[in-house]
Formats: sequence, structure tokens, C-alpha cells
Amino acid sequence: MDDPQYGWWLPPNVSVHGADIDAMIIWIHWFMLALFVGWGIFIAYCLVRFRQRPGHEAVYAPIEARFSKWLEIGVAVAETVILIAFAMPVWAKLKTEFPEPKDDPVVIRVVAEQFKWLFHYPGKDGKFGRAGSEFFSDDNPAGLDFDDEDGVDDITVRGLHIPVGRPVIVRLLSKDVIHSFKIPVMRVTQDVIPGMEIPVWFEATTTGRFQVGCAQLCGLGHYEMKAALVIETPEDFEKWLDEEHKALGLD
Amino acid sequence: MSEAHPELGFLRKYVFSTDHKMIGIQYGLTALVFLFIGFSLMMMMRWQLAYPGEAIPLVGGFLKNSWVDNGAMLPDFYNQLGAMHGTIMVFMGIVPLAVGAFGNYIVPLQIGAPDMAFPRLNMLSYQAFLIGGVIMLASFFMPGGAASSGWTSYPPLADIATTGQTYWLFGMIFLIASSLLGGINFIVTIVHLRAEGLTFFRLPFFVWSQLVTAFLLVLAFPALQAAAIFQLMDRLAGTSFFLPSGLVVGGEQIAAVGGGSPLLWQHLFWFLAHPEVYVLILPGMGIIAEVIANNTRKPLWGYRPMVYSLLFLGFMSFTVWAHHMYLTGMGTTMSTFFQATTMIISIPSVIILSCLVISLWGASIRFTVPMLFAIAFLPMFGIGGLTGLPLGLAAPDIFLHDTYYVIGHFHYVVAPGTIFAMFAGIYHWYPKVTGRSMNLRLGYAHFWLSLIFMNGIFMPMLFEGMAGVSRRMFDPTGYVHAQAAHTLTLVTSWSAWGLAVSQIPFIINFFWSMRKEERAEENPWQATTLEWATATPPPHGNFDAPPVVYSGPYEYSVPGAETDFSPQYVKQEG
Amino acid sequence: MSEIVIPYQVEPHPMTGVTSGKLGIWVFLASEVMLFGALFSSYVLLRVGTPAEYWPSGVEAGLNVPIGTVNTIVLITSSITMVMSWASLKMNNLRGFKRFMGATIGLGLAFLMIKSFEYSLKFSHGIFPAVGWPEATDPSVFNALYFTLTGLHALHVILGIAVNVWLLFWGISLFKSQPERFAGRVEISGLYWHFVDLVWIFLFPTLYLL
Amino acid sequence: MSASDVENEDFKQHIKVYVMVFVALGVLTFVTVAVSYLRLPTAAAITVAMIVATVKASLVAGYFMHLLSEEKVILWLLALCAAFFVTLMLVPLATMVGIAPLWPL
Repeated sequence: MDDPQYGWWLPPNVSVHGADIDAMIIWIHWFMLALFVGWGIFIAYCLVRFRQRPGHEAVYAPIEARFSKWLEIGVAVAETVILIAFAMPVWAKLKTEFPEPKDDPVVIRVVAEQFKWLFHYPGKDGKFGRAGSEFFSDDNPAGLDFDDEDGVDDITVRGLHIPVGRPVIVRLLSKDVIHSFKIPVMRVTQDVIPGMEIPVWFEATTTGRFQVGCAQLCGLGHYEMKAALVIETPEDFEKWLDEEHKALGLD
Repeated sequence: MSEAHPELGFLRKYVFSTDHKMIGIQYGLTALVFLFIGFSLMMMMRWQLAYPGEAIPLVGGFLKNSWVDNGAMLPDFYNQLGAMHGTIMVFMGIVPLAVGAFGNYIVPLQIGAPDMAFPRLNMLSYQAFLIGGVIMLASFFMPGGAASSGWTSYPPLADIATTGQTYWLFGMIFLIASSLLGGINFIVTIVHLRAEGLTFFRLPFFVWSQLVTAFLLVLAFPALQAAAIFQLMDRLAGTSFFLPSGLVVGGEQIAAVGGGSPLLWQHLFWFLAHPEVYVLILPGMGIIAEVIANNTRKPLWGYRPMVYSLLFLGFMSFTVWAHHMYLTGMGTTMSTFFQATTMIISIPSVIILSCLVISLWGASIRFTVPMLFAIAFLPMFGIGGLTGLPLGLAAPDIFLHDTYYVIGHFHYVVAPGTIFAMFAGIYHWYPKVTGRSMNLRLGYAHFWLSLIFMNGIFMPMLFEGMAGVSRRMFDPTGYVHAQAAHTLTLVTSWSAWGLAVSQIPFIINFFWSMRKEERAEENPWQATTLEWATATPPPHGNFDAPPVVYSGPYEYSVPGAETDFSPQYVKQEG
Repeated sequence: MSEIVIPYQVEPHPMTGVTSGKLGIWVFLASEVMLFGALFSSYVLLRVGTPAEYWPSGVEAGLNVPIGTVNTIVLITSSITMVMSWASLKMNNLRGFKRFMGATIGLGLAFLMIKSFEYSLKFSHGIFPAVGWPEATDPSVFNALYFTLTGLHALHVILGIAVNVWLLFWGISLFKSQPERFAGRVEISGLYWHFVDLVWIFLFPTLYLL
Repeated sequence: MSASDVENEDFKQHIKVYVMVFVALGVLTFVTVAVSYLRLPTAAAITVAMIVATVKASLVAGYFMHLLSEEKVILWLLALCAAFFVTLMLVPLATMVGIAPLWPL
């Protein structure tokens, strides 16, 4: 998967939940296409058969069109089914069934700012250092409180590294305006709203290099606000963590 | 025209007129100019998207230095264009054209009224619209340029943006005031000034659509009014209604007390903006219903269900606003509620569209130019409506949110949807307004070229969105998946310029036909509704004697009648 | 355009039973309800989103309840003088109309004067809508809301006074030729005025007492 | 002239009602201020204040604005407005019902 194939349709999916979303998108489009083609054929037929010509007259009395009622009921039923059977469970799973500690998730704090992403890993101790907006500075883009011991081994980087096969929880924060954390291949989009911390989770299925982007207009450099996404094997991920750890001058 | 009332001076007749017809024409011409400007902005954006970083041909050399660098667009200018394209098209183009122009000109005629209920208020609402529009456009030339935070103006970005945003808010307040005054006027006019015998269920569908639209304007716009006041306070008085605590912009704590909520703006904005979507489409549906009934030479199929659907649609449009906000951290409870209301609101739209489609059955279809636009409206609006389905559901929205799919979706609704309806209306009522017919050949050329290029613009967008390309990108080619879809961008851009070229026959037709010697017939389409009961163009006061209505709006091909149309205002024998 | 007569300006419409003007003003008031509804809803949202200890009560924020109470009474009184001026007109008592209308305008101005006195009192205590004002000492969302909501309400009062002044000094000439139509205009202005009063009835406890 | 005399008599009755409403409004204003000095718990204070305000507003609307004897069309219009007003009040609710609580991270 080093060279993912992109085209004019859905990009490759590398997440566990993405298959559900793709399936929904595709099924809905088949449904839409069926309706559209049905209507289209009906309209085209009418245009030919009921065109104005000598000897042809319009019929005043309304036709009885039972099928229209059935069509409308059919659409309503189909929508209800899509809503209850597909849309709601997928959404509920993503929004309420977050991975728990026993699932061994990787937790990453993401700080968005004009026009950069910052990824903040808790480091070896698994604990994030204290952070707050009052600590933000040019040398401290994550807003870490350097007096907090938990934060000593925290890793802050500009590229997102995640292991394959382990759930990832991302806690989204913004320093300034609204951004949107979007990874097309992961089927993840989540607005990042200042003043709120919004978590989102996903799990990668394959390794590879992809892109994280911003999907909400955030100013002049909005189009440049992207970061690398590196999905690695768990071993490579641990190795990368070690390297970053060493880079901090620890161990 | 002017012989009847020579006492009116030029100013009273053309500038400060209180005559609904003159105001309608003023609205129409102004809105067409604004639409053209909005379209031109978009054509420049399309150049940047198709050929990023290259100098804009033709106009690049004439643009301000703060906008372009050696003729190539700068990101700031791109954002201004994006924000203003949306604002101009929605608030200064389509609403004034659909409601201000068609509503003003046609509604009093179709209900047999001498004028609107409050003629001077009507004049005021046009003037407020004009002032608002001029403020919006003038903001381009202010230091810092026009608003650049998108037509949705989400804070905190809009709160900290350049002064253009302040002009945007002031302009918006005028536009809102204009719509409110207009809405009040329409409601009272339609309720009170219907001709004798014109009961509610004898109203043409167009009048119904204007009535529901007016209610939406009156009851939804105040939410944006409130939001605009808050944002103005944030920008001018330094309050922080939309700014949470601890914002750090460009490395510095911003001087605001905080404690506000960015989501508050989004709620208030969409509380207006979703009904606004129906403000954009309902008058269009009304025009399409008129044209289809007239050119199928038979009554509309399912008039009453259509009216009930319309009312239901208007009512429900107030309960779906947060489906624009699924990804703002919404939980399951709220998303379920808004997904359910969104699915419910799709049903009346389906009913109205099916009624229009079934009206074709058993017809005797005349392929006039307005009818061509009306027929094209059906599948085009169909695509627009259907593509709303995946976006209305929260889970697919996770992928499609803020991609070109969204752009394609709502442009299918408003561009080949509403704008085609507007063209149908212009071709249909042109003989009423000017007393001349428009040229047929130019009309056909305009229609076919527009149809092809409209789809050339918006169909690729749907695929681009499927490929995950985000909207509002000055230069999306930094993303790998966007590079892969770049061919689609080229198709869209060239189609956009093609669409511009295909408006030339329309512009020629529009002005040249006005100067024709030959007058059109009094009722060239053999229509049944009241606007054709008076002289062309209608005199001041519209009707020589108050008309009386004897039947429903679409009595075509009545068995036993002499002609295939039995006007509402003619008493039938037996 | 004098020569067109638009029906139902004076006589009520047979179906609705009201004149066009009255229907129009009620539609306008409905839209005003939505405007103040949106503001009120924003107030609730901001208040709920703020931890209780950061949300001052009106008194804690430096609002003066006695002044507010006096202003409430002033506005309520102006409401009854407004309705009395209309009733006088209906009883063909032009002098009574003038007197009560004058009182309404006077009370409206008194309300504004008390309000501006209140504002200046706040300013002198360093209470401002927001930071950025050089003398501001304690800006909060509450203050921002207080100034925005009362300011907007004051704008409505000013508009109402303007309409009433016009009716009293210029519009009154209509009374000789079309007394019914003039009474209708006074009623419409009165409906608007009562609505402004009604908004204050909610604003007063919301801002001062809670 | 007798018809207008009757009308005048009617209006005299009206005026009596107006004065009574005015007195009630004044009394209620003092009640709501007095209650605020009791320092009730927030929820109770809000409830009392809003109930009093609603009563006062109803008096103004019912008598000064003649809603009690108003034509149906106006009442329907206001009912519609009230429905949308309720949906407006969903706005703060929509932000409160947020994401489910997450285990402590």
C-alpha cells in the first residue's frame, strides 16, 4: 500500500469502520440511481407519447396514479430502513462505543492552529502532561506546563504516526479558529472547535503513508494545513516512539 | 406606457416608484446584474482551481495588487471570492429575483390585486436591498478587502477577520430588513387582496409558494439578525459571544474575555439558512408548476397534495437546521432527531416532484422555451434532492462533509434547479412585462447550451467529492487524492466558462426582443391565470375593473369547452 | 400614487376581520418575537455553558435593581397612556389623545434617560460591554449580554418614540379627513409599543434579578 | 348619536379594565423584585421570575394589545410563531446534549 490508488471515486479505505460507511454510501447511491432512472424513463416516455401533435388532445380528468402513492411510501420505507438499520448504528458505534483501556488504545492529543497540526503523544508513562492555553508560545506549541512531571516525556510532532491494528483515540483541540480533522482514507472527519475537546476514534487496517487535512475554512493558509499520516506495524510504531523518546534526551 | 399617467416624473416613475410592477422590474434587473457579478467571481476562482498559480487571463492584469501577484490569484483574494460568490448568489441574486422580482410582478396580478398591500413599504424593501447589495460589493474596495470567511461566516475566524466582515454584517442587516419587509407585504397581500371568488384553493401554485416563502423569510431571518448583531458586537465592541476563553491566534493570546460559544453562531445561522434553502427553491417550484400546467394543457396532477406538501415542507424546514452540524461534536440523541426530521422533510419534496412528473401523463406537451427549462428542472432538481440523501444521514456525512459533493449537491438544487426555473419564468412572463415575445431560436440555443454546461460543471463535482476533495481550497493539488481528480476540475472550469458563453444568446435575446416592433399577443401562451386578464403591459392599478374568479387555476382542456383553456376570470356556460 | 385605492386599509377584510395594517403589524411582531427569541435562546445557551460561579447575578454584576424597577414602572405606565390615547381617539376626544400620546412620548424619553443614566453609572464603575475599552475593569459575557440586549431594546424604544412623535405632530392631520384610518395607525403604533414593553417585562427579571 | 354614546360607554368600561391591568402590572413588578431579595435557589428563582413575567406579558398582550378579543387569524399567526419559538429554544438544548462522556483519559 505504499502507492495507494486514487481516482474519481471513493479513495482506498484503511479503517475498520470505513467499510460500513462505504457500504452505506454505495447502497444509497444505487437507491438514488434506481429512483433517478425510473423517473427519467417515465419523463422521457411522457415527452414522446404526449407531445403536442395534430389529432392529439390532453386529458382533463386526473389519472389515477396509485403507483405514485406506492412510490412515495416506498421512498419513505427505504429511508426509514437506511436510517434505522444503517445510519444510526454506525453513528452510535463511532460516537458512544469508544475503545476502553482494556482494548489498549493509542491516545493522541491533537492541537490545531492556523495552519498546522500538532500531534501530542503521552510518552512512555502513558500520561499527558498538564496543558493549557496560558502556556502556548512559539517554543511550546502544545501548551505544555513544563513544571508537570507527567509532561517530561511527552512527544510533540508534526506528523501523525499510528500503529496498525490498535484502536486510536484522538482528542481534538483548537488554539484559534474552527478546523476540521479529515483523513479521507480513514473515513474520518471531525470539526475541531475552540473551547471544546472532541474525541474521535478509529483503527487502521493496513500500513502506508497518507495525508491528514483540514476540511473547514480556517484562513489564508487553509489549503496548506496538512500533515503526514504514517500507519506502521506495531513494532515500527514502538521503534518510532523510542527514537522520539531519545530525541528528547531521555534514556 | 407613460401616456396613461403623464403626471409622474422620471424619478417617481422609475426610481422611487411604488408600483409593484416597476419595483419588480427594478428587483429583477438588479438581481440579474448581481447574479452576473457573482458568476464572474466564480469564473475567476475556477481559473485558480484549474491552473493554480497561473496568471488569470483577460482580467488578471486589471486587478488590485493586494488581490493578485503578477496576475496570479492570492489566497486572500480567493477566500474573498468564495465568500462573496455565495453571499451574492444566495442573498443578492436568487432571493431578490425569485421573491423580489417574480413575486412582486406576478403575485398581485395573479390574485387580481391593484398593487401590493403596502406599496411604500415595497419601495423601501427594494431600497434596503439595493443599499445592502452596494455595501457588500463596495467592501471589495475597502482596505483589507471583502469578507473572506465563507458565506457561512463561522466565528472565531469571522470574528478576527479583516474589516470586510464588518461590511458583510452591515450589508446583511440591510438585506435581512429588506426580506422581512418584503415578507410581511407578501403575506398581507396574498391573504387580503385576493380577487372576489379567488379562494385559497383556487390560487395558482406559484402564489402558494410565495406565501410559504414569505412566512419562512419573516420567521427564519430574525435568527440571523440576532447572530449578526452578536457578531457585530464581537467585532466592534470587543465582546466575545462567539469566542471561547483562551484563544491564541498567531502565537498571541487574543484580547477577548472569552466565555462565548462558536457553536451558537452555527445554530443561529443554520436556523435561518436551512429555511433559506427552501426560500431559494419554493418560488422556483411555483414557476415550474405554472409553466408545466400551461404547456401540458391540462390541470396539474394533485394540486391539493402539492399545496399540503408545500405547507408541511415550510413547517418542517425549521426543524432540520442542525443536519449541517453533525460533525461539530454532536451525540447520538441529537443526530438521531435531526436525521429523522431530515428524512421526513424529504417526503413532501418527493410528493411535489412526483406530482409535477405525473402531470406530464395524458398531456399535450408544447415544447416552448419555458417548458424546456421546466422539463429540465425536473431531473436536475431530482439529482439535487437525491444527493441530499447521503448528506442528510450522519454516517455517510462523515466522509462527504465539506467535500465537493456538498457543493455539487446544493448547486444542483439552486443552479440547474432554481436558476432554470428563473429562466423559465423570464421566458414565460417576458411577453407580459414587455409586450414582446422572445426569439425562439436564441431561446433554444440558450437552453441546450446551458443544460449541457450546467451538468458539465456540477456532475464532475459530485465525483470529485466522492474522491474526497475538500471544498474552499485555494489550491487543493497539495493533496494526492485531489491531484488524481484534477481532470474533473478542468472539466468543471471549462464548463463554467462555457456556461458564461452560453448566456450570450440570452442577453442578446433579452435586450433585442424588447426593441422589437411587433407586439406579442395579449395571451400568447393561452394561459388561464389572472395576470393575462389585463392589458399588456398592465396599467397602473393593474385592472380596469376588479376581476372576478369563477374557477380553479389550471382549467385546461375542459371537456366541452370551446378552447383548450378556460380562464379563471371567464364564467363558463352551464 | 394617489389614484389607486388599495382595499382593506380602513375597513376590515371580511375573512380575517382585521385591516391590512393590523395584519401586517402582527406579522412584523411575530418576526420580532423570533428575533428576541433568538437572543433569549442565546442567553440561555451562554449561561448554561458557563460554570455557575462565573455567571454573576444582576446585582453582583453591578446592576441597580431600584433603577431597573423604576424603569419598568415607567414603561408600564407608558403602555397604559398609549392605550388610553387610542381609546380617547376612539371616543372622538382629540384633546385626550394628544395629552395621552404626549405622556407616552414623555415616558418613553424618561425611560431612555434613566437608561442612559444607568449606562453612565456602569461606565463610571468600569463596567463595559467588553475588553478593549480602556477603562474596563471586569468584562464578562454577562455584561456583553446586558449591553447588547438593553441596547437593542433601547433602539426599539427610540423607533417607537419616533413613530409616536410623527403621529402626534404630523400624522394627526389625517384625523380630520379619515378619523378611522388615523385611529388604525395609532392602534398599530400602540401594538408595537406594547410589544416593546412586553420585551422589557422579560428582560428586566432575566438581567437584573436572576 | 346614541350609537356612539353606547360605544363611548363601552370604552369607559375598557378604561376601567386598563387601569386594573396597570395596577396588577405594578404590583407584580414589586412582587418579582421582592422575591429576588429572598435569594431563592437559582432554579426556584428562575421559575418564579419567569412565571411572573409570563403573567405580566399575558396581561399586556391580552388587554393592552386586545389579544383576548382579537380575530382568529392573528391568534393562528401567533400560534405558528409560538411553535417556531419553541424550536428556537431547542438551540441551547442541542448544544447541551453533546457527546457521551469518555472514560478519564
